[in-house]
Amino acid sequence: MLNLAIVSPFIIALIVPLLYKSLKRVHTGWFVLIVPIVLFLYLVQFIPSVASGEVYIYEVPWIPSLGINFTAYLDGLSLILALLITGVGSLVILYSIYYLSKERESLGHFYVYLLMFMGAMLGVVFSDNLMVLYLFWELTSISSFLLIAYWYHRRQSRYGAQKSMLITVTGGIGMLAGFIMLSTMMDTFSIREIIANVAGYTDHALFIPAMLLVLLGAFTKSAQFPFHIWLPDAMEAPTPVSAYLHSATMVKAGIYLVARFTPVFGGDAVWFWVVSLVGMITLFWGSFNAVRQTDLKALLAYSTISQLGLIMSLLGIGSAALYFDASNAASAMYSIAIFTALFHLVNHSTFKGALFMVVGIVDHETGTRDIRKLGGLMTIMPVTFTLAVVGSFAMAGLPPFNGFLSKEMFFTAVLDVTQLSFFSIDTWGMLFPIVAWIASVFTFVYSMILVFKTFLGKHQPEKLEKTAHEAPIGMLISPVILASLVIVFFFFPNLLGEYLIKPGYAAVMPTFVGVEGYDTQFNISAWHGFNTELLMTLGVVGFGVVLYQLWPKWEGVYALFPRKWTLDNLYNRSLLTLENQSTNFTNRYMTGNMYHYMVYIFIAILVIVTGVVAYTGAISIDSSNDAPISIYEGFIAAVMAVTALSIPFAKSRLTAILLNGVLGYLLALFFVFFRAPDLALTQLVVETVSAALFLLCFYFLPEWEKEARKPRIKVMNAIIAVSVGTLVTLLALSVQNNRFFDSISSFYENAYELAGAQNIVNAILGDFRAFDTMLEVVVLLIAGLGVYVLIKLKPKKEERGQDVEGE
Amino acid sequence: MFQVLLIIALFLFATAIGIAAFRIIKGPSMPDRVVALDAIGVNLISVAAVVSIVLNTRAFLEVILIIGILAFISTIAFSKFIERGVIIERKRDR
Amino acid sequence: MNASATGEAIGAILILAGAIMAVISAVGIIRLPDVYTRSHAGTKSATLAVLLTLTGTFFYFWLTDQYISIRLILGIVFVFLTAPVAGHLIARAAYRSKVPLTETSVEDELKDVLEQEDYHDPTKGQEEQKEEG
Amino acid sequence: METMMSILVGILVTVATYLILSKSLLRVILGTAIMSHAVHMLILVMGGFSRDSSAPLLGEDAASYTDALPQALILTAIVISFGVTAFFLVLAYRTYKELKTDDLTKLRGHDNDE
Amino acid sequence: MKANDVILQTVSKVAVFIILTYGVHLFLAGHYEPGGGFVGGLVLASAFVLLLLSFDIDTVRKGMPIDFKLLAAVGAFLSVGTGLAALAFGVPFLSQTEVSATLPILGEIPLASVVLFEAGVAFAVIGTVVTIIISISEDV
Amino acid sequence: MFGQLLLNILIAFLWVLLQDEDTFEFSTFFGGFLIGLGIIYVMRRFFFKEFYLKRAYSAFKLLLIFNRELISSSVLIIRQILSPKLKVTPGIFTYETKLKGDWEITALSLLLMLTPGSVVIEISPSNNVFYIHAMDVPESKNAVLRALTKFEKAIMEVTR
Amino acid sequence: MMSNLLVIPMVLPLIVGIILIFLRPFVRTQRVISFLTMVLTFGVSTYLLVEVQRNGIQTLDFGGWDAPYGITFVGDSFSLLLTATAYFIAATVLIYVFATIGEEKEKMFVYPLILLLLAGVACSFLTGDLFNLYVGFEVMLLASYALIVLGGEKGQLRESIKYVLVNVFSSFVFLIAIAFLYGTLGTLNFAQLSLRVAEAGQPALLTTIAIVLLLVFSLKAGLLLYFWLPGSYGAPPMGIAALFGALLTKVGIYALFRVFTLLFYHEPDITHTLIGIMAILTMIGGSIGAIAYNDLRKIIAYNVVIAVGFILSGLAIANQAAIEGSIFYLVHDMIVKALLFLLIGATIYLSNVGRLDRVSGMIRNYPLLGWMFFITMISLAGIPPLSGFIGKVYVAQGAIESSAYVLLAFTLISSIFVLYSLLRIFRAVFFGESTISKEDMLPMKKAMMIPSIIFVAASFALGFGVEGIAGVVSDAAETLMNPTIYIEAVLNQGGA
Ligand code: NA
Ligand code: NA
Repeated sequence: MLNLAIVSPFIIALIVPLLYKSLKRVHTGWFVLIVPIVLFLYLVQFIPSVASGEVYIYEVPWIPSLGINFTAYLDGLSLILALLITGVGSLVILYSIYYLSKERESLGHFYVYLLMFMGAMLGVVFSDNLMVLYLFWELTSISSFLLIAYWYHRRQSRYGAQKSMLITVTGGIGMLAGFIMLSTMMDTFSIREIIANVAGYTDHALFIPAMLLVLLGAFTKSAQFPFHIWLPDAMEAPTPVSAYLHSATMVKAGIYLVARFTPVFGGDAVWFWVVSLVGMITLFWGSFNAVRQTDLKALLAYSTISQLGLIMSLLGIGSAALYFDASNAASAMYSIAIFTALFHLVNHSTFKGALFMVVGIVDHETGTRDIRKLGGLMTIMPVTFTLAVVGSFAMAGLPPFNGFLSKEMFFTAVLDVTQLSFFSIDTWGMLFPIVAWIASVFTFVYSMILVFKTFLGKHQPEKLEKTAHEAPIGMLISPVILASLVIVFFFFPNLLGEYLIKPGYAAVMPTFVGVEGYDTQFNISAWHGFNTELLMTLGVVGFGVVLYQLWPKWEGVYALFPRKWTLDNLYNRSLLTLENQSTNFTNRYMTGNMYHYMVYIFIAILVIVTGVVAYTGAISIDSSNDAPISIYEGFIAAVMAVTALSIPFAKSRLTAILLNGVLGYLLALFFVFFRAPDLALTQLVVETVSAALFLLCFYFLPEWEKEARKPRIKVMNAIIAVSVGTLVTLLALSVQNNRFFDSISSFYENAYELAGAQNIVNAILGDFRAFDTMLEVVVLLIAGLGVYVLIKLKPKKEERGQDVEGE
Repeated sequence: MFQVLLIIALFLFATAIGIAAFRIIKGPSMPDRVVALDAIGVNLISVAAVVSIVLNTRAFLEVILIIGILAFISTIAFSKFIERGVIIERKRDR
Repeated sequence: MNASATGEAIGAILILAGAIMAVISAVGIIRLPDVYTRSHAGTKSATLAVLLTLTGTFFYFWLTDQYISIRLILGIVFVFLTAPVAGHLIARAAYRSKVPLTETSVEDELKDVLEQEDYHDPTKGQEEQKEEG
Repeated sequence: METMMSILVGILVTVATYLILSKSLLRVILGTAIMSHAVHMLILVMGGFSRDSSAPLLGEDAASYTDALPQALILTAIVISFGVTAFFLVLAYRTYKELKTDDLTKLRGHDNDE
Repeated sequence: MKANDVILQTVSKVAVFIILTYGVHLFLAGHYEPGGGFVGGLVLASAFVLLLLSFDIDTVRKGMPIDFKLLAAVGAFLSVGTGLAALAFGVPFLSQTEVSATLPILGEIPLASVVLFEAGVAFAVIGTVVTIIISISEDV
Repeated sequence: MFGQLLLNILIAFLWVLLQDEDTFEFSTFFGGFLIGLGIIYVMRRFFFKEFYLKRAYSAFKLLLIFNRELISSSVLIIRQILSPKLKVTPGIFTYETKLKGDWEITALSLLLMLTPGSVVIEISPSNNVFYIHAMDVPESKNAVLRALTKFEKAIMEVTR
Repeated sequence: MMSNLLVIPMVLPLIVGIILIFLRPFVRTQRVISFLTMVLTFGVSTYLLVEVQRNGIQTLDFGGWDAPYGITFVGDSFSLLLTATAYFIAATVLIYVFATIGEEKEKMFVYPLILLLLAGVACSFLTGDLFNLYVGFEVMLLASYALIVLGGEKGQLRESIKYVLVNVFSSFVFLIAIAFLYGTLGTLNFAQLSLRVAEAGQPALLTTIAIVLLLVFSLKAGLLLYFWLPGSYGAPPMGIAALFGALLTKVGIYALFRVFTLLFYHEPDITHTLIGIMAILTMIGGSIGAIAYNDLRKIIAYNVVIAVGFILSGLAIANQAAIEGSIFYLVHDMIVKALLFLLIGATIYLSNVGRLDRVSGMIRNYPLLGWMFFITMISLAGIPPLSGFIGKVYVAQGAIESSAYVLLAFTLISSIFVLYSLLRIFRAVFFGESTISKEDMLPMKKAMMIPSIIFVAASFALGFGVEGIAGVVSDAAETLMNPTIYIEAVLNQGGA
């Protein structure tokens, strides 16, 4: 079952640490290797049936009530990627067994991450449910993070890991938003259902935002410009990881996503332009930058970026076909780009995988990947050299390697574009072949650099950390297999096309399946006669050779791009600026000064409440129904006001306490006027006890000083204070004018019948609302305990032994 | 008539309280203030008694003794505060 | 004249007398020259005032409501008992915190006794006290 | 009467607010104490005022009683304020003994150390 | 010269009696008149405060070896406990009973659970107030 | 121990009075007695001296003497406060008493202080010297001393 | 349904807390009893929660006095879910406290105080009475005051002052609002308040009072007015801080949800818009703060702030999906914030340094700690299958349904800041060259790790097992969205 296939790497991952610890003598990789091989073989058996148009769906309920289920969906598209994941996975693990020393490396971790990644990647390509897809999507980012940071003691590893994580997870979150928009629009999380229902929603306001957000996810994952900057830094990972994640599989997840969503969004101008343009820019920018790299892995990283751009642009171009009515057979020809994209996806995985392994071998055997130190390895490492030639030439698009085929088809696709006359393509369409051609020239150049600067020229053993020699045979098996495939696919492309690519295409362009003659053009052949494509290739080679030869002359071009303004620098500086500015900003208002905090709080209250009052007109005052004020009430009120107002001007702390006490006593008097004897009693006692507490504590506090503050601040405080007071008064007056309902309290006048008490207040406290009273007791208890603890428990250094155990 | 007399009495007490409050504000010494506070407390007792009659309730008679108790305690507290700073000693040294 | 009217009359007279006393003692608090003399007015004249008022109230409730309020009696006793102590403590506190006597004071027999001995220093207290006693 | 009381509450709140905005912890605590007076008074005022009602004691056979519920609420609030004030005071006292200042601007902590 | 507190101490002893009696009265009267557990408790506490003021902590402790923290806890326990007792009778939490039992000699006394509840309040108040005051005073 | 019993009964009576009941109920008294018992139990260690009540008559006489002094000195004080031109000559003088024991000393001080115009500021640690502040020394010192001796004698009649 | 059982989540810790005061010298007994109490209370709360699913809202009129005259406890899915979560957290955190707090503090009533704190929290969740809510708050706050200064260190005192002052002040404002509401509506019972607000049509004055309440609870919840929070949460011992981080602001959040779904839902253009604006500003402030410092305690404190903004976004949106999302996220955040505090506590304890620039490579010394932190980070960033995910999805969905795109953007961006802020810690503290040599390594106390393991398991369980609580959450949200359900349950019981 497919779901189990997805989960199995995770399960094995759980026991890997145990295997690693218990069987120290065997390289853990051997156990791990079983997983992808078994999975690969399991998947291979689906090829015939999928090729005949079958799809497989397995559903395991996860959160059925929310419509989130673990639904595995196998069709032509997912099968291509799944085979890559398990196939390349097997080869990479085999390679890693020789690459990573079991003595020096913590293989337990390594293989856990790798298996986690493998499972996650399978999850991505098999998931039908958007949320589950997202789950696995982020898991790939996380495992990638861990693998990049595998040598976490290196600064650069940590840097690269964080960068990739930040960028891909951010993109992922954007994608999630897009997914949720889709699901909200169509009320389903199932991709199949979305594809089935999308027709009615293309005009929905959320359609384009959802599309762009999904693309954000895809572009970040697939290292498309300008998000590509993480990929070169991801090269800090061990080379098997680079070969696997950062060229063959993970970065293809974005490609997969775009392909998967082509039936949803394809046919829209925005999709066409964004996908194809971003792809073209990436294609160019990657190839252009790859040329100047001196680190072999960095060169490969930029090359990967460039190739991913190529595939992306193909997907964009192909999507234009969906603009046409599906029954229009002629339109199918434009969809060749989709076919090409999938074809190149596979091809790229083979030759780039091989190249990474080659670079890994060079690194492993010489101790460096710096082109400037390398050279003349051809004779020392003949097998590796051969592999490098195969991979590079395929990458450069030369026969007899598979890269040639897909590159030719790419040229066809870009040339076809120019014939379209919608989406304003007629105006800008010429850009496609031009950019494609220029990028191909650079691709040719860096491919040559890779081979010739490393293996030809002068050997400089003194610059190498190790004495170079050919890699052990085990390490060569995987690249040899991949290189063989590079050649096999050139000679038998239709084997691949028929059984894998075409079913994949059918999954991406389901509406074209069955349209008459749609598949005749998918017959891949190396020779089409002297057509434009071939001429372009010849031009590429010619110009490429010239540029390669003249490299020192035009190297200066790169200096035209100031270092300060590179995207990398932008990333670094914005993070740094973000952190610094955050610190500055936060420090500026989070002063730790209570006064400031209180000012913020008061101002927030004033602004918000006054704002709402002004907006709603809540204040309405009418004092005509007031009870008249008797003389003594007025007198006491006046005394109270004067007392209160004189407190801030009090000259000593004792005076202030006394005045506060007077205030409390006068309040008790008001309680008397308001017929609240219980309150009056309580207030009196509490006021006195509080005053006693004030005295007890104040003795130790410093003498009450005149507030030494700038007059400006004093005035501001006064303004705030008066405003707050006024606000309270106005609201209180409004409330008195707007008593919407009578109080429930007449009920309590039956206190005697109900609770056997004559004192209503006491009945409320002791019975009707006894719960409040009970908690109030608890409050007191806690206050008492708190005070006790506060006083008795002191920081240790002072050694006040006797105080700790009080009574 | 009786009510009027009571109101006058209340007014007189209030005046006394007001005067004492003046002494609290003016000082000059701390004991002066305490003396005045004590006087206020004692006058409040009278007020409570008279208010009980005015409002025709016994409810506030409870207040009388309370004020007496509190006035006494607070005066002691203030005095000790002024005299020794400490109002409750851990152990009196004598 | 019925009991109620009598109660009102007695009550009114006593209460008014108390009120007047209260004002007089308040005046004393203002007029008298130093804290010691003020404490005479504050604590004792005021005490007298409150005793009058409470007694008046007591009689009022007794004669008009036939209600003998023990609280009032207790209150009277309590005030009687504690007011002088309060006066004593305030005066002592004033003296010990060195609030000066008014200039018109004629004699001060306490000054020397207190000044001889450093009563602020608790460590010295013990011995010196024994010498004195 | 209600208007006067509301204004009085406003005055108390004003003074309390002003004190709470002080530097000295002493003043701040005193501010909270005054604020509690204001709030309790406000609850009372919100319960309404009537000269004809008597205290909520059923023994007194009155025609109507004042609203007892706000009184009960205030009682609870008074007790709680008392507990809180006591704790706050002791906290201030301990703080002063430990840190030798009651100036809130000097009690900033290490917010600015980076 | 050491201050001689003989007057204060002697009068306080008498005053404390009055206050204590009055405090108990206030606490019990709450059902019918102003008063109740909180005020009663505070007044009782003020009696202890008066003792502390007039004498000193050690003397008072010797005279009354009560751990006031625990007294507060006892109070809280009583208050919550009376609430919980209702559970045993299957009535809602904090249901107060109003049985007034007629006992020999004592006559009719209110056995209302409210009394117990209020006693809890009072104890808690006494315990808390005195704990606070003693704690601070001891910390010199 | 007799004093404690007396006090207990006193509290019980106080209790009865506080209850405001129309008739004297023994149950109430008993309740008060129990409460008193509780209070006294709590307070038991504060009983340093015993308490006598048999000299009620002497006490009554003391009360009369006191009242007379109270009124006369009150008049004196009021006259002084209200006199348009304030002319006071206060001062502190000493008085050595023959009384002994806390209760006697306290009683004397209370009586003296209740009479306006005189305040006991200090009592010597040896419990025998009073430092008295008088409102108007030239005029009232003698009156105060006279009152003192009267009180002293009357107290001794009660206590000894 | 009337059941005394409903008071147990509040009264059991209360009475046990009181009893433990008497058991002061017996530290072990205190530990066992307090732990068992938490577990038992968790059990009861969970049982009640199940009961609500079966028989509808549970109510209990204290003293047998019908609402609105007495005080009523109302257990609906929302309140009981939070109660159960709170006790789950408390029980687990207690294990950490046992291991770390030290006997000196154990004898200083730390367990009674924690139990009383929980009682206050439970009371705040369960009460159906506005004034009682205030009282419940105070119980909780006083306990927190006592706990925050436990130990009396200089820094603690300094921060406590601020914490206490802000809370004292906000309690006053709360009382003012209660007074106004009582003055206008004459009642304190939530259900009746709701009826009366609806009947009056929530006129301008009531909306204004609602805003005052909004500010009160915002102060408690740390919504916009969070200035007090970062310092305070850095002050107490870590176990206590974990409880604070997990519980205290959540009570304010709960109150906001209750008040603005049950009472004041008639003028969302004013109230809920304001909540939305405040939520956004909170997320901004929190996000900026979280990456501004190298002090670990501060970083996690600002993370608390971010979560507050996030959860309140759901309330601002106020549709079924958003409220469900907020509830999911609330439960998640309570658990994982506690976890985060515990892990940081262990980190600080083991490294003896509280700053990320002074220690590195700890994952080599303490792999379990490091990986649990990693998982916590993932969980807080809302990455599936951990617990934060589903809440995020639902809030986002709610935002989309209500076209609240600004909120959508900020909620999602804030989770990137969460991730980054914690990633900084992970990168700097756990990765990197190991600064602690094997010899100098402090041994890891097992009991320190157990609670974290439990929380990590809970985060997984909550993530994988969403289905298990989905019904409860949707019922909770439904009750919040339909005030009549609540009102009926409170006022119409007993066949009236
Ligand atoms: Na109460
Ligand atoms: Na929190």
